[in-house]
Amino acid sequence: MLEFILAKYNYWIYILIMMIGLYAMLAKNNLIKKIIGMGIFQTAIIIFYVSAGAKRGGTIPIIEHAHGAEGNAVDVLHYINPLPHVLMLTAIVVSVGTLGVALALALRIYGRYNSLEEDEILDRIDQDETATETTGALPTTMIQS
Amino acid sequence: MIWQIDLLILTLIVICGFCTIVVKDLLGAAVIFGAYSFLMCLLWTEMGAVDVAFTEASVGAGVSTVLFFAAVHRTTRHVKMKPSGRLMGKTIGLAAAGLMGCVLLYATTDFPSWADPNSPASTHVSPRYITGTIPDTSVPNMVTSVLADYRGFDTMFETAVILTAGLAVLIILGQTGNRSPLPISRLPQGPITQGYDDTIIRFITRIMTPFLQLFALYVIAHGHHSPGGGFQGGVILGATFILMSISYDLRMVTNRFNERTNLLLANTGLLIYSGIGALCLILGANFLDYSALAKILPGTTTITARSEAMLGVEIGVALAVMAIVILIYNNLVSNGTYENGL
Amino acid sequence: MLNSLTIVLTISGLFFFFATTMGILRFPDFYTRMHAAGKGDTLSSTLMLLGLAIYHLNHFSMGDFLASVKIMLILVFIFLASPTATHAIIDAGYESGVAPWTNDSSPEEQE
Amino acid sequence: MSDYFTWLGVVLCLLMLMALYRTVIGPTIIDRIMGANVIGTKTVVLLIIIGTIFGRVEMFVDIALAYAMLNFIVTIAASRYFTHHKNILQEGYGLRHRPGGPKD
Amino acid sequence: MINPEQYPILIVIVPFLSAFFLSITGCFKRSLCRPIALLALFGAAAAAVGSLHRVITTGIIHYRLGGWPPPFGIEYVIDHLNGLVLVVITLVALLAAIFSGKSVERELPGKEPLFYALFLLLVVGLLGMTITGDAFNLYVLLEISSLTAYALIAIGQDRAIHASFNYLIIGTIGASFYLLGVGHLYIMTGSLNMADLASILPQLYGSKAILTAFLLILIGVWTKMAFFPLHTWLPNSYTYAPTATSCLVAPLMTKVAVYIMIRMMFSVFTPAYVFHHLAMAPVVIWMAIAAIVGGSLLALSQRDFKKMLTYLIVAEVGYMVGGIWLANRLGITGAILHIVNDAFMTLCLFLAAGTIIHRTGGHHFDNLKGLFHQMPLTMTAFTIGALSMIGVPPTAGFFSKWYLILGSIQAGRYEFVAALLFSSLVNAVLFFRLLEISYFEKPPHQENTAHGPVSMVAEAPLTMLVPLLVSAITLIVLGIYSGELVTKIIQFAVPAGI
Amino acid sequence: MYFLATFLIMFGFWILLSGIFDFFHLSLGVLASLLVAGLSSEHLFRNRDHSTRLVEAWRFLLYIPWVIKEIILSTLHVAFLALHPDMMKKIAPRVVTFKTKLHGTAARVTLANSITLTPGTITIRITDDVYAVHALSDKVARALPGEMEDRIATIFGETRK
Amino acid sequence: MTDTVTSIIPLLAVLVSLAAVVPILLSRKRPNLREGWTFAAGLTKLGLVYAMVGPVLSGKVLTYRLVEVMPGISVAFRVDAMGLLFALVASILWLATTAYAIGYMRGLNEHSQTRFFSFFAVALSATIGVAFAANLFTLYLFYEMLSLATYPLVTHHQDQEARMSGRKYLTYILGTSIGLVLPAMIITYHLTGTLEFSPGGILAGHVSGPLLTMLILMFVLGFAKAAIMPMHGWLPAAMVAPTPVSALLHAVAVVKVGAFSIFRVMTGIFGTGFLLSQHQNQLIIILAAVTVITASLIALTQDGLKRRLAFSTIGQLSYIILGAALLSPKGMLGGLLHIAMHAFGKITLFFCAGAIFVATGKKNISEMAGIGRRMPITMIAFLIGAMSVIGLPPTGGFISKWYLVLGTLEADQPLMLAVLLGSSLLNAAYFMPVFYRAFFCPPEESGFADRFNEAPVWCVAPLVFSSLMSLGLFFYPQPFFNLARLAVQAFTG
Repeated sequence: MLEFILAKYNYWIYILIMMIGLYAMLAKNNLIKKIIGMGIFQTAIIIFYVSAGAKRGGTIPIIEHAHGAEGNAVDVLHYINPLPHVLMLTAIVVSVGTLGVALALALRIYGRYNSLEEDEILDRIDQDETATETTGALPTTMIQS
Repeated sequence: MIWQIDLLILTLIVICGFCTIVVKDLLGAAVIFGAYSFLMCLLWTEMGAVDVAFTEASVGAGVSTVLFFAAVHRTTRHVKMKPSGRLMGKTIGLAAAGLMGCVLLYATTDFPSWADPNSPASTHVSPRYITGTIPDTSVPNMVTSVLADYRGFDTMFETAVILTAGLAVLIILGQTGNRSPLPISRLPQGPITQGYDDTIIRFITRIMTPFLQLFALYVIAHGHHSPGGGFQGGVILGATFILMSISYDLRMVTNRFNERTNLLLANTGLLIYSGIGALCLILGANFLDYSALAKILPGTTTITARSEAMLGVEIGVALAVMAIVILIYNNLVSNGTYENGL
Repeated sequence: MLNSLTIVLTISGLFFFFATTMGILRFPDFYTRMHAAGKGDTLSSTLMLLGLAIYHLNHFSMGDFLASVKIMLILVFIFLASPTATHAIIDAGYESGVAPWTNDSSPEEQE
Repeated sequence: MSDYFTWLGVVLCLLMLMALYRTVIGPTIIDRIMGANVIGTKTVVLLIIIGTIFGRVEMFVDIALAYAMLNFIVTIAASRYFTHHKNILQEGYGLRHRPGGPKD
Repeated sequence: MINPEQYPILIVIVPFLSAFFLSITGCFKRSLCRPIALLALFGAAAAAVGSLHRVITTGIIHYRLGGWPPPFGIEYVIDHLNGLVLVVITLVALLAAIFSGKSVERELPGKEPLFYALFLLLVVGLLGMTITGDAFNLYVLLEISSLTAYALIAIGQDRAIHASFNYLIIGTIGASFYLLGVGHLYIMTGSLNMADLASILPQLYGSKAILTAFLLILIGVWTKMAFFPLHTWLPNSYTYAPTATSCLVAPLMTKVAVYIMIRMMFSVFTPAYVFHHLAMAPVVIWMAIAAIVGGSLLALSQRDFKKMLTYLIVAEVGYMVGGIWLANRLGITGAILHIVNDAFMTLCLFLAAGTIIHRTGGHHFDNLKGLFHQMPLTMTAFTIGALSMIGVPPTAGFFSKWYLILGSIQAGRYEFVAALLFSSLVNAVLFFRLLEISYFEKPPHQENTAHGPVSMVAEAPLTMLVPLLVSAITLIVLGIYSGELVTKIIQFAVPAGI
Repeated sequence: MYFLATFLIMFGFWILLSGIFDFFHLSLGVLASLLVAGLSSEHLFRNRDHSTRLVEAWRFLLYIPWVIKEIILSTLHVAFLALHPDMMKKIAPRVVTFKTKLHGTAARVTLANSITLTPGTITIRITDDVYAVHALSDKVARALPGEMEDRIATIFGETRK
Repeated sequence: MTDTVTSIIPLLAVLVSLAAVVPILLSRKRPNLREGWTFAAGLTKLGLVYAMVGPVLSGKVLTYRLVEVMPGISVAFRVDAMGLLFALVASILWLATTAYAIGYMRGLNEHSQTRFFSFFAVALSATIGVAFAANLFTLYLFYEMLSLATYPLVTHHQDQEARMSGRKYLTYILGTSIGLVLPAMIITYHLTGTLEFSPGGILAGHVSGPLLTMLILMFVLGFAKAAIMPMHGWLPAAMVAPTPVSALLHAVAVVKVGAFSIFRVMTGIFGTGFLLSQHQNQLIIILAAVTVITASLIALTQDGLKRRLAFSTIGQLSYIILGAALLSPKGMLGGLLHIAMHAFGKITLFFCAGAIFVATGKKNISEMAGIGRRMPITMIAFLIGAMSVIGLPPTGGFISKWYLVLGTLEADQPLMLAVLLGSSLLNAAYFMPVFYRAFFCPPEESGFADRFNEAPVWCVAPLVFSSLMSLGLFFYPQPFFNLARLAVQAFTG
């Protein structure tokens, strides 16, 4: 039983976290909450990858100076699979990049609509649009003079 | 692979994640999210992914959280209690999350068990990296060698992602209509004017900063031998400047790193990276095939040339990442005006 | 010998961690909780890190020695950072205008 | 000895769980920041412990150091928020639905 | 100095390096940015054409990055399919870049260096996604192109920021699904190289994890290509984006996503798995029908021509997805041909829309009034684009539709034929409504002078007009030479055994 | 001068951190130290009379054991309170303010952090020379600033004139 | 077998009017030069087409393959007798129409004349393209091109009415071509792998039963330009166009293209033998017959002269279809000849209607009392045209109708004979009131008929020319007759 739990526990948890993140991204009304959900969603994937790379009895993927340096054969079983780590470094960096852009967008949205709540923002957008429609004014900013 | 700790931390993470979503205060959510990321970092270390942990600690936990604070600082902490008309969204969210959960759960039945040394992931491609890192590149940290050499091309674009994010933030938050010869020179001049002066924090920061910076440089330089490297070092370096700007004033940093300097540094960083790659091209090898650099680097073999080129690459990465981290922070915290910060 | 020293140090560190955590949970407002958090954490991490640093001196080698030294560096850092952070947090609370809990008034009204 | 460290780590994790209570429940944002800070301190120690269990502690101290530093930065940043936004505790969750509201 | 062996990398590296160089130059002299961008794109286009030529003459090109052999390092593979797509991307980007000069000046003053840097990075992302032979590398480039697209869209007008935010959220979900799918592949096989994966996967066809991986990748890519129920982010993003952005993004993003789907289905999971092992083709085709019908109907309900075009993109995506899932040679040929055609069609229409917006200042139907008299060349190009969209020979759109219908008849999917014809008819209604307005209605922008009413709207500047006309002519040329295209290139791109 | 001092300190720190003593890494260390010295030397030392710097450092080292002792005591005290079942009765938190005699920033910060670390007191803020301190109980509140201030004054050569 | 000769002349014949668009556009500021270009193009085209008559009559087939757009499908031209017949009619009448258009447009001082002439030229190119198409794809290509090129002509006035009519026009034409012809074409390609017209048809042996019926219906109804009921609605609506356009639309280019296309498909795709063996022609015959009768009956009720002519056209077109559907040599011969004969007759009628409008501004028959005295030349030409359309000697219309009648007998369709004869009576019935009013009714306005007031000479000359042609073809039908006979020979082997 314990063995079964151990074998899959990481995967179950990553699914759980991912569900939390996905739910937040789709269902939350607040933009920052969505962004946080996005962060959670992405970390879930990282858990998945890193779990996939784990190796029982392996040590961290840095060759110990004791062997290897002198050209001895390196025991594959002794080291954890480094590839998922590399991939996840990329994923983390990507996620922080996305985060920065998302926050910048949230700031601009707040600056424009003075709210971070999706429903309020949509209301205001509707107001803006009906305002321009009723006055019948075309956006004149770009008309060549 | 310390399964006891693994189970506990994962549980903690789930609690944290759940609460982040539930908490009705954005600053609080950001704080919990910070704790969440710190726990993540712990999880990675526990699974032996030290480089990931390092990156998570610096990028995920450190910088992201600060960026959240900056954003909340510039917007509001308030979360509406009962938003209207979200039933649809909630249903979709629940349905999508539930469906995805089921599908993923279904997939797990076929997975090799956790940490199985005989899983395909551990036996197919990765052994080459483990056994090859020393003979191929003479770099003991195989994460670094995979990152900067075997899959160096990924990393180049990864750095480009960061730069892209920086440019994106700049173009999104930057003020339009500025007709000066630079998109940049909107740095407010004059003395530091921020009101509140916290002696303790300022003093401690002042003392610490040089050491932290040196530490960051150490991390960059020792990426071959221990966890760390360009990304982590770059972020920490950037974080020291963020620390300065938090404890003093935004201008403390912008005087040193104005937008233009940042852009120049970031782009130079990437040019270093891709330039090294292109140099290989010019020397007749494939792009990023560092072994070609042995021709021009004195005292190197094709193998050590790889190692040294990797260092060069890491420096480029660090430069770019540092500059962009500062850039993003500065823009977020001042809403693109550079007037005052957190 | 060194191992038992390690165990003593770490166990006592753990005790203080426990006490700290209890303090955090039990004290009435964040000013008082901060006392627990700020001091307890400093000391307990000091003890534990010290214990771990000592453990690494077991089989003395240059690398392990340097590792121990670096652990001590963390300690130094914590000594500098922890009170500062504590101060920062409590200052933030003070700044946001929350009055400290006192024995004189009824605890329900305060936070 | 490795087992000992493992259990040490487990106990630390449990203590973190308790600290997490503060972080999650609040009630004020300051409590959360404090809770996060406490978790951070424990994590530094835990990192070193994990390093010890792996037997490669020299690889972990750098992370721990970086971690401590970033934890510091995060805490400072969080608390600096209040130098700009005074008296906004009402916005927070914990105090919102309390009938009387806090006294200034 | 550089031998043809190195063309594959040049396609990506030239714009990549130029982006940074441009960004640095932009700090000192802003006016240099555009020439650099144009030069870079031209270089990339030349390299892409060179590569395609090499593929046609000597066969598939493999390029090892860093000199590492494939499953260990990253590999670039150019075959007939992506060689073609690369050429399309570079050419479209070049035209869009030439076009964008004036509108960037007007709409984004002071941000030119950033704009062009991001523009180039977006193109790099798209090119990289197309050219790479590594599943994870694709993810990174996907993110580059997405991030740049978010930014470039966000700087538009009105609700652009909000649209971009939505795009970001949904786009991130899509990309993450893709990444997760790749993760499932990785955990089951241990490899990331597409060719390597394809060689390992046959032993794992029965695996649930592989099925999940396929579904995840498919959903991820569908999100990116705005396949019908997942399209919600697209219309607003593309409508309110700045002209220069939408001219680049609208023709390329969805098409590259379709390409990725093809690549994943054929080069990683193999047709045998996708079509014979899974019985999901009917479902997908029905979804494609929903996309076509839904997109067309939603387009019909718009009063804003740019938004209308964006809904048409949704419908067109349905064409391509459906065509591929017809699982026969003709259908796939049609889908691939449609990638090329649709890229230029959309380019032509968006360039025309951009020109109109540039001159009249808006994208409501009312802005079109009387334009046939004021901007005859623009409207001619627009008409050609519209005809292509409707599927009138000899414009390009007819031919891909031809193959698609032929393919669906062969597959016995008459419902798909009906959807295609329905969409053509709706397109006809849509575009003739526009043309009618621009032909019949009196222009609103008139000023009465001594010499009678004088229109304020004139034909677009040359830098806008030339790319527009080139794209329109390309549509006809593509149509006429579609036979050549199919026999020389596309028929080799369809996997053998279909 | 400051530059050189910073450089030397930094290089020492590098050696502690690095643990690899081949020529390549040492030269990297030199470069890094130079860089940091260039970037931040003005942070580490700031316009103060530096003649007594070494002496101060030495006296500061001597001060540390005393502080640690205080910390242990204080932590025990807090732990006792935290675990005491009737804790609420035992504590009497309050904010006290006092004026310090110290002038230098370093001295003031040292005092503040020492206060924070020691029994039942946390420095809330320093405004000019007024310390606001939160104390857990009357006892510790009355003890302020007390012995500590004197000791710190000694360290930084600010003995009462 | 016939010799196949590769020749670029067909391509040139198609392109010449298309190429003329450029100089027309360039010389938009100088009307005389512009019209000069149009004439030059028209003459060149006629010359090119005429140059092919000789070789074709001698049994050659000229082909030109422009480009292969899809495997097995190319844009290709193939000049056989049937195509040449149509092309000859079209290019002769283009010249006439151009001349007429100059008079008409200038007479009414119309706007956007450059656009008018440009699209006119494009439409002619498309018509010739259809005539020379070597395969169904090329035919479709030019068919669509014609649809689009005539849209600006139909909606030339750019007012609300034009807009509605334009909409109707496109809905019918594009809707059917995309919705019916395109799938039918693709199904054909799917079944046979080719779209080349071949004398014996290509579908034989590939299809039967309901699918065949469906295909036939798709093609016949899909070529809505032939205006078989119920696809006729666009034609009366399109009457809002300026009269030269109506003339071109209703006599030559558009409607004939429809009928021609159906003819082509019946012979070149299905094959006469195959259709006969499958007994599938009855359906078309019935459709055509119903259209003939119904359209004539509706024409009786119309007051607008052009609308009456439009319904007349609908009926007459179905003669052609009927001829084709009879599948008997004489019937087909009659059908083909009717393409030419009706063209000359009907264009005369439209020219007259236009001339009346230019001269008097009247559009309705009820207003035309006494006009015969005011515009005798026009009205006499009208009489000749009407006779040709009714099928009375000594006009060309008689010949084609005669062969149609023979065809019904040959095909053993006595009912159709009745239809033809009945329809001729109806034709007479709706044309006669016009003369009666023109010549025998007193004018409503005093002094209306006193002046001799013909339309400008540019208007009158073409109508005189075309009416004379109608007459002349009765006496000298050889060029068309030979071509038609040759074509029928090709179909029937």
